[in-house]
Amino acid sequence: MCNNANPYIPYVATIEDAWFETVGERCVKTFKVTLDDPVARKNWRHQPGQCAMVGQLGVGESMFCISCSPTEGDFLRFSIMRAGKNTQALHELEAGDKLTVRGPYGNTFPVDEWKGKKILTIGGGIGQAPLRPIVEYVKANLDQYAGLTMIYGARTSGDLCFKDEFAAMSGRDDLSCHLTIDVEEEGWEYNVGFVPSLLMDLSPSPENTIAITCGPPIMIRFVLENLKKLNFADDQIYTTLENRMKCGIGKCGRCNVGSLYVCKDGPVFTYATLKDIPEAFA
Amino acid sequence: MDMKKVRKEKFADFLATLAEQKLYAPQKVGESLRFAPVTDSGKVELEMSNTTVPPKSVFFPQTETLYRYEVGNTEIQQPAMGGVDIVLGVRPCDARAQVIVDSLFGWDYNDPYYQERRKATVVGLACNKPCVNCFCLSLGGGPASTVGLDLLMTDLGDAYLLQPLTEKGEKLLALAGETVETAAAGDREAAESLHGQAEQMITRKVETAGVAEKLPGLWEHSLWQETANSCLGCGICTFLCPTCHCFDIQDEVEGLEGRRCRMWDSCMFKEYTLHASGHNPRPTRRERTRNRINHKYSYFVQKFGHTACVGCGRCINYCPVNIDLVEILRQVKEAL
Amino acid sequence: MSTEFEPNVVAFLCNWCSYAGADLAGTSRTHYPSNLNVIRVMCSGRVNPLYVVNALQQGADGVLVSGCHPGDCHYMEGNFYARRRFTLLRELLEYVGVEPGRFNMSWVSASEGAKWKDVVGEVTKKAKEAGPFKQFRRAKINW
Amino acid sequence: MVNVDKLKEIARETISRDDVKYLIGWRQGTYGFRAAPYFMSTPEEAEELIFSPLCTNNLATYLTLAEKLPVPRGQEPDSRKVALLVKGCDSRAVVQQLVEQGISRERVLVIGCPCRGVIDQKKVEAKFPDVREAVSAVWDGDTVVFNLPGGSVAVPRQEVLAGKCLTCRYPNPVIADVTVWEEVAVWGSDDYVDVRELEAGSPQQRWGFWEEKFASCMRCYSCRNVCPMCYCEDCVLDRLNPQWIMRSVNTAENTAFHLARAFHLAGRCIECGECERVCPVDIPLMKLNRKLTKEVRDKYAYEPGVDPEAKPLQASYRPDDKEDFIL
Amino acid sequence: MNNKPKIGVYVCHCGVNIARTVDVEAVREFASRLPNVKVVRNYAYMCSDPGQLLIRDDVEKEGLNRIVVASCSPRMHENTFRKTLAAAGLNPYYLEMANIREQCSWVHEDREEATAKAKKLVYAAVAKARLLEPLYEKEVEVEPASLVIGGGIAGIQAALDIANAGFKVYLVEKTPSVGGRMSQLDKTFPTLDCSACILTPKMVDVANHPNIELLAYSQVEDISGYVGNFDVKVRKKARYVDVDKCTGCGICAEECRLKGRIPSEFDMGMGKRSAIYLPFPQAVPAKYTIDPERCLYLTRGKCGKSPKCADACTAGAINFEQQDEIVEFKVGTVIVATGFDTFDPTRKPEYGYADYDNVLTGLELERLVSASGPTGGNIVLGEGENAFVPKDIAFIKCVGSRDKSVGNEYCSRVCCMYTAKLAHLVEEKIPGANVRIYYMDVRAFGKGFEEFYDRVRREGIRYIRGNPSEIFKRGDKLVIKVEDTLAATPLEDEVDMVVLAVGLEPRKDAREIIDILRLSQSADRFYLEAHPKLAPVDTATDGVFLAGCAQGPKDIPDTVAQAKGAASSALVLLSSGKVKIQAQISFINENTCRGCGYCVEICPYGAIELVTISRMGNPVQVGRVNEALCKGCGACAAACFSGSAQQKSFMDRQILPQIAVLGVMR
Ligand SMILES: Cc1cc2nc3c(=O)[nH]c(=O)nc-3n(C[C@H](O)[C@H](O)[C@H](O)COP(=O)(O)OP(=O)(O)OC[C@H]3O[C@@H](n4cnc5c(N)ncnc54)[C@H](O)[C@@H]3O)c2cc1C
Ligand SMILES: Cc1cc2nc3c(=O)[nH]c(=O)nc-3n(C[C@H](O)[C@H](O)[C@H](O)COP(=O)(O)OP(=O)(O)OC[C@H]3O[C@@H](n4cnc5c(N)ncnc54)[C@H](O)[C@@H]3O)c2cc1C
Ligand code: SF4
Ligand code: SF4
Ligand code: SF4
Ligand code: SF4
Ligand code: SF4
Ligand code: SF4
Repeated sequence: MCNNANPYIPYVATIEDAWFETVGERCVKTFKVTLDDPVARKNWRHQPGQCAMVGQLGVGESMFCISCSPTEGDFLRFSIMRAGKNTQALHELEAGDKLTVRGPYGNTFPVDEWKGKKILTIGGGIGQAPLRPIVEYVKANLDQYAGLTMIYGARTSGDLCFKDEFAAMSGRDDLSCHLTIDVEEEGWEYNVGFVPSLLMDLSPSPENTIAITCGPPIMIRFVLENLKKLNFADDQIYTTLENRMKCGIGKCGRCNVGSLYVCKDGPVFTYATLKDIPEAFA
Repeated sequence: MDMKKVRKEKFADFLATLAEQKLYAPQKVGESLRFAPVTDSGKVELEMSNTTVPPKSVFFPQTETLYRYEVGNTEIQQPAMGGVDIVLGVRPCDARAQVIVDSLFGWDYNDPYYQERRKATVVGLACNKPCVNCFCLSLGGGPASTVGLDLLMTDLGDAYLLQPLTEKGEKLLALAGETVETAAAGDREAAESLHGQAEQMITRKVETAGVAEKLPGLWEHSLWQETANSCLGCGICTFLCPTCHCFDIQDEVEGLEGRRCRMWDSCMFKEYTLHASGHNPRPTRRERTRNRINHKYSYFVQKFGHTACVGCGRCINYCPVNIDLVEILRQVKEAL
Repeated sequence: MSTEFEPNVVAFLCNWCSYAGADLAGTSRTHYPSNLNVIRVMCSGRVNPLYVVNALQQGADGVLVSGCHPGDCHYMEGNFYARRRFTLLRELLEYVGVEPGRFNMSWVSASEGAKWKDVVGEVTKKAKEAGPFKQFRRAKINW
Repeated sequence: MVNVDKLKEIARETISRDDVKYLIGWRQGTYGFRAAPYFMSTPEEAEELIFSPLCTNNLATYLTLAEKLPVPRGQEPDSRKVALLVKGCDSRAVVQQLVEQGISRERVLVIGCPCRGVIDQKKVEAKFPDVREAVSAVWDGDTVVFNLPGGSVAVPRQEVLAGKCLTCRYPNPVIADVTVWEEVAVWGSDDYVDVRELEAGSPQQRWGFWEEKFASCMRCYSCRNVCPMCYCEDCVLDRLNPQWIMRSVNTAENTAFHLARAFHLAGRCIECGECERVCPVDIPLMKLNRKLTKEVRDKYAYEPGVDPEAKPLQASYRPDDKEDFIL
Repeated sequence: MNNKPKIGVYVCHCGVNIARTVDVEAVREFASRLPNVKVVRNYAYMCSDPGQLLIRDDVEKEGLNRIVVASCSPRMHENTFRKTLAAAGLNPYYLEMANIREQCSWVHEDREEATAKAKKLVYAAVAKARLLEPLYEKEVEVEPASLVIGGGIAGIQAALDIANAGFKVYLVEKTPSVGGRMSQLDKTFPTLDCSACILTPKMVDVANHPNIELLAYSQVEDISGYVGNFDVKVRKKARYVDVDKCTGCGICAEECRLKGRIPSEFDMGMGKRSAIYLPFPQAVPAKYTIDPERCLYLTRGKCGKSPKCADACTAGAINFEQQDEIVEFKVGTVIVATGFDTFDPTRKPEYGYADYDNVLTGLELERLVSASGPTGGNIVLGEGENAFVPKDIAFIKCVGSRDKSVGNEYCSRVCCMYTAKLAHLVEEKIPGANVRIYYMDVRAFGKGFEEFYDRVRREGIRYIRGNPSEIFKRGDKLVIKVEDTLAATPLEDEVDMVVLAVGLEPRKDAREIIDILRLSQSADRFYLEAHPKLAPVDTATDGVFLAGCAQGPKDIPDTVAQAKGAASSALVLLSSGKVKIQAQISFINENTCRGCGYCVEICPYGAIELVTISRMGNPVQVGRVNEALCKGCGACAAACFSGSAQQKSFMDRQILPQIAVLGVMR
């Protein structure tokens, strides 16, 4: 919750570290930032799933999900794909540069409610950004969950974010990580094929499981179909929506799906909520 | 509360006393009527059916600075907020509309810019002659509705009857001092009769009950395509609507001085929902038209409990291609 | 320091004739007022008319577009198109109330260093006469 | 003489054709003196078709305004023709769209309606301020007859015609696959008196005229959207990168918006008057457009929208084009 | 991936050239505060080796990725510094220059003013530099073959030169034989050597050269592509004679029912030919052709009982079924050598060319004096009983040249000399002939020309200065009405024959090639060279060259010289095998293009075409730039309303910040 009396005024933050996750036209760069104001830093509370408006004075601001879990420390992480004016300008920033941040916004993944359950994340491309905090949160509190399975795919190995972290994850039995890319590549030792079909290959049981999916609209559509085939109940399935938004605080109007504002009532939704909103998967 | 009146010959003086504070009233700007700060009371125009641009432009200006900064620096300066004390000449429908918009700017996060301006005293002007497309009656309003007003004026011909409705309204009358006088015995009746006559004049009517419930079922109805066929996708119906409140936020830089500001946006523009990926959840005017009506008559109802339309008729009056909300509502009612 | 108004002129010069002409003026050490600043483009045909509107908006008091003489365009016809566009733009600007001296166009060849000096003088003089441009200067209106 | 029955007949035939997607015409509006654009795809719908002095809208804009949904893989895009009713002025828009390749000739079927002038709604409303119901109108000689609730009233054409019609030189369609009835005699001529009047003033006076007008613009983009020539996929007037014109609404940005819009239409505007008609705040856009049409005519003897084979004005030149102002 | 722009700004003193007037230290200090500027240095001579080294070092040590050099004009040193960047491992197009010498220190005196302006210019350069994008100069392979259009002496010479250098040449000639106008000439000025004697061997060489593919009686239909890679489509017109079988014996022509009935083009209509013909005896290839417009069988479907030619041909070469054939091939370069037409004197009716048989053109006289001509080289006018040998002969010069009234302001350059030549030949062939020449000027500018003119005058040929106003008939004689402007006396000169020294004009079918190759015309309507002085054989289209009279009137030596020039220009490309393509060219954003085609109309190089693409399944038309043809003028970018066409390094989004700086900064 933004503590400012004026919710439009952002905090100033400093980039501690920044690195490219992927390469190419729509590459992703991750920023690790800390708020400059120590009080604000202390008061900042966010939960997995929440977002923040990140921008630069003189350029503009855009909504991004906070791609780290509060368990990781006193900083924020954003993984930003180059898409247009703001993101292009953000990509030019490096450690030491300043940003503006306002947030955290939106609802959260109910990670506490999920305790005792198996967690299954299914991500594609930059869609792993909102899932990463869940992964990190669950990892940090692994004893309270019944396990973590992660499915993550991208077009090519170059389009996979957070590669180094996955390396660290393999070789543990309480959590499993399945990576896939669309087409065969030299030196690639994991799966090849689309995420929805990998899901079917793995056929996780819906029993005491929460499935969270995030990625390009077309992937989500098929993942949902397949989860239904695997008998997941509607309220066992979560996803996030990323409609265009400007204010982040339920005023500017554009992010609605039906009567819900993605910025306030979302971005986290259960399939049970979304399935009756015809616009949700438009 | 005591009713007063101001004679027309004293009206200019009345305005002048009010204008010592920041007073907004309908005036001609370019070729159209809208609310503007009063510098010359002679320019105030109350012989109108309604202003082209609703008074939302006072509470929620079309372009508004959120804050300023110097490029390369991180210091943020808030602009002075408020700057509006009295808004005079507001039609009852527009006043009701503002109350509707209040729920949006007040839910959860408070919008300080808006709220600061909303502190102004709102002086209404009852409609003696509603326009062709007024259908406020169908939405629970009326030519003399007092919702959202601090004071209601009624044009009695040679004078305006001033009916205070709130404390703010009373204060204003106190401020007006000598320029107003106590209303005569028959004035109230005269006004009420005018209000009644005005109500009679409103011929456009449509049953709005049940629309909210019915709309979700009409998601794929051909009516949206048929309506959208001729729609231009312009900003008229939304910019001029007193309840439409969508905005965009942009940074603007001049040399090293910059500001982040917001400006009206419209759900009828295709860029409005366009995603960075090129994907657009509302790709054509069909979806956008459907959203506009649904937003007003269904989503807003679900979220805030009332329709986001007051029947002012502006969207009908000004739509260049005769897309007629009343007609759409009628079709919704008739649809199977 | 004189308090006299010094206009700010933005000029778009084609690489082959006018820019070269201006270079020649330089090599010949001709002296002219310093109010005019040049943006180099390859051809006068590259100058988007909206640049002129934009320059006025952003604080120019005068704008000049200069290219090769008709028939001399390095790309054969660029200046012919430019001529049409700017003839119309100029009419339009004047019509909405921009003073006639604000927007200028010239043909300066690579050998016309002396002419370049005259053009700069002329354009600066005109902009000075017209005074600071205010009409639709972006200057933080309502900021 | 206008024979609407014949028009309906043609419309029914046209709509029935397999290669026609829909027919765009006019029908009586929902109130007052309005006509509304009308998309017909079944022959029965033709019953509501009208052609009368109310039919001000230029329907040619819908040829380029049509938004295309993504075509699902494996499906073919709809390649049927769009049939369209045009008045004289509207037909020029079609021609200019052909010149600029905004449409292809095979995809349109133009039904020409020789026109005797359409009304300016505001002029009529000023004459009959209290009329609330939908009123139809017909031409009769040199008058327009309004079928008001209290009986018909004939008004001389001069008093109610739209500005564009008073100077109209092309009342007969310049392009048509079918022409519905006989051509009408040309009545107008254009000396650009309105433009000359303004030209006569000093720069200060001219800016004085425009400043308030531009300042009052809300940037609703209706003028652009309605224009049959404005059909860029991504218009520079509201593009964000690069941003030519700030989104904030004020005199400077609005003026730049209007200059850019007018300039982009130089040599292309066919003077259908729609931009001015739709403007909710009554900015006299035609005074701006017509300045350029006048210059284009005087300087380059060019008239857009009359010859489908013509080269676009701004994409052509003559070595001996006038250049009196060039230093 | 876009990294943070880290700009190095280098302010050059240029000795004292800049430093005297501009406070370079102040500029340095100012620049160091600009956004994204990481390093700023002053140096005495940036272009010197140590200066350049400074940049290279900083790039390496400071990680600079954009360079602004504030020094002299980019026209002077842009290339120098581009190379410096390249040497430093940066893309050379990450360079922006601020011209603070020619545009500042040299033209302003006041130090304060000049310094202020220099700051502004540097700021604008920095504003643009941060938005620069890397560009790459592409190379394309050159197809090792050349197309020569036109088989006159120009085309022949160019073809031979290229072929001799070892490259394939396609020589396309419209008529059945190569040779062009020169083959019609008798002797050539000023040396009077026999035209056929010097031309014929070359024609034969062309036919026999292993590297030359001669496509006579053919026409270029279409050329697409760009320098190094032109795709050519040629129509080989049907000759109705199988060239492989035809031995050139000529029996068919002897037998043709129309023998001697058809005016011969070669003999300017004065001689007659058959419907099946060889244009002239030395024609190459020596193959017969049936004139499809005249042949009875081809026009009426019937020629007596059976076509006589076919009956006569023992080789069985006649084939009425033959069809036009399209040949397609690829070449790297094109030479246009399509020659000229002579001026049609009927456009000057006062000279009576249409009315009187004994008014001739120079070219007709060439045929008359030629031993292979219709009269066997005897100058005889009239036919049969009326035949006579003219005694009084007048030449009129400048017919259709230097004449505004017919739209030809130019001098045809050969008429003075060929008139002298023909006058001399007449004098030689008709002893005692009385020859005078009406002239305005005599231009004997070439090598040996003045000497030749002198010689002719000494032979008793009279030069009378005057411009005849009218020619009419009086009895058997032609009367020339003229004023002798030197003597200032009006004359009525009675003669037997008038020879009009008609000028040279662009070919009537010149548009064909213009349309195919998008050539331009100069004011005289001949094909326009890229530069009148420095690139006289080049055209605006890379890889396309001009030779001979197609570019403008000239005599044979000049034609041959130019042909050799064109051939060598073509060879430069062919032998290097590669061409570099401009980097600062335009491109079109296909997502926003509206397909209006303005850019297509405007591009002077025909570099843009409209293509149909699919926008989410819907076919839409958009412009597309052919990178090899674009020369980077940017005209398309200014014309494009939707801002879809943009020129690299000069994009709107790079120029607008420059404008902003120059405008806002005071
Ligand atoms: C809740 C939420 C979470 C998001 N999380 C992430 C994330 O973790 N990482 C990430 O890389 N991206 C994320 N996005 C998307 C991100 O906001 C957009 O990519 C970004 O705003 C593009 O801005 P731009 O200025 O670069 O593009 P612009 O130059 O403004 O525009 C480029 C295109 O992007 C569209 N666009 C502009 N603003 C938005 C917007 N807010 N949302 C969607 N499209 C827009 C425009 O219509 C235009 O077509 C998220 C979006 C939302 C709503
Ligand atoms: C009367 C007269 C006398 C002259 N006497 C002399 C003289 O004595 N000495 C001298 O130096 N010069 C003389 N000249 C000039 C000389 O004729 C020219 O310089 C020379 O012929 C130019 O050669 P060319 O190859 O450029 O053109 P041309 O000889 O015209 O050859 C062009 C060839 O191209 C062919 N062609 C044209 N278009 C096409 C096409 N589209 N496709 C394929 N093929 C095509 C033509 O059929 C022709 O064969 C004389 C000229 C004239 C008119
Ligand atoms: S005003 Fe009319 S045309 Fe414009 S967007 Fe609204 S409905 Fe469409
Ligand atoms: S929707 Fe239309 S009628 Fe309703 S309030 Fe808005 S403008 Fe008025
Ligand atoms: S229609 Fe009128 S208000 Fe709307 S953008 Fe155009 S000029 Fe401005
Ligand atoms: S600018 Fe206006 S008058 Fe001209 S074509 Fe467009 S809509 Fe019609
Ligand atoms: S001018 Fe622009 S919009 Fe038109 S075809 Fe060319 S690139 Fe496309
Ligand atoms: S930059 Fe010039 S040469 Fe290149 S495509 Fe554009 S107009 Fe043609």
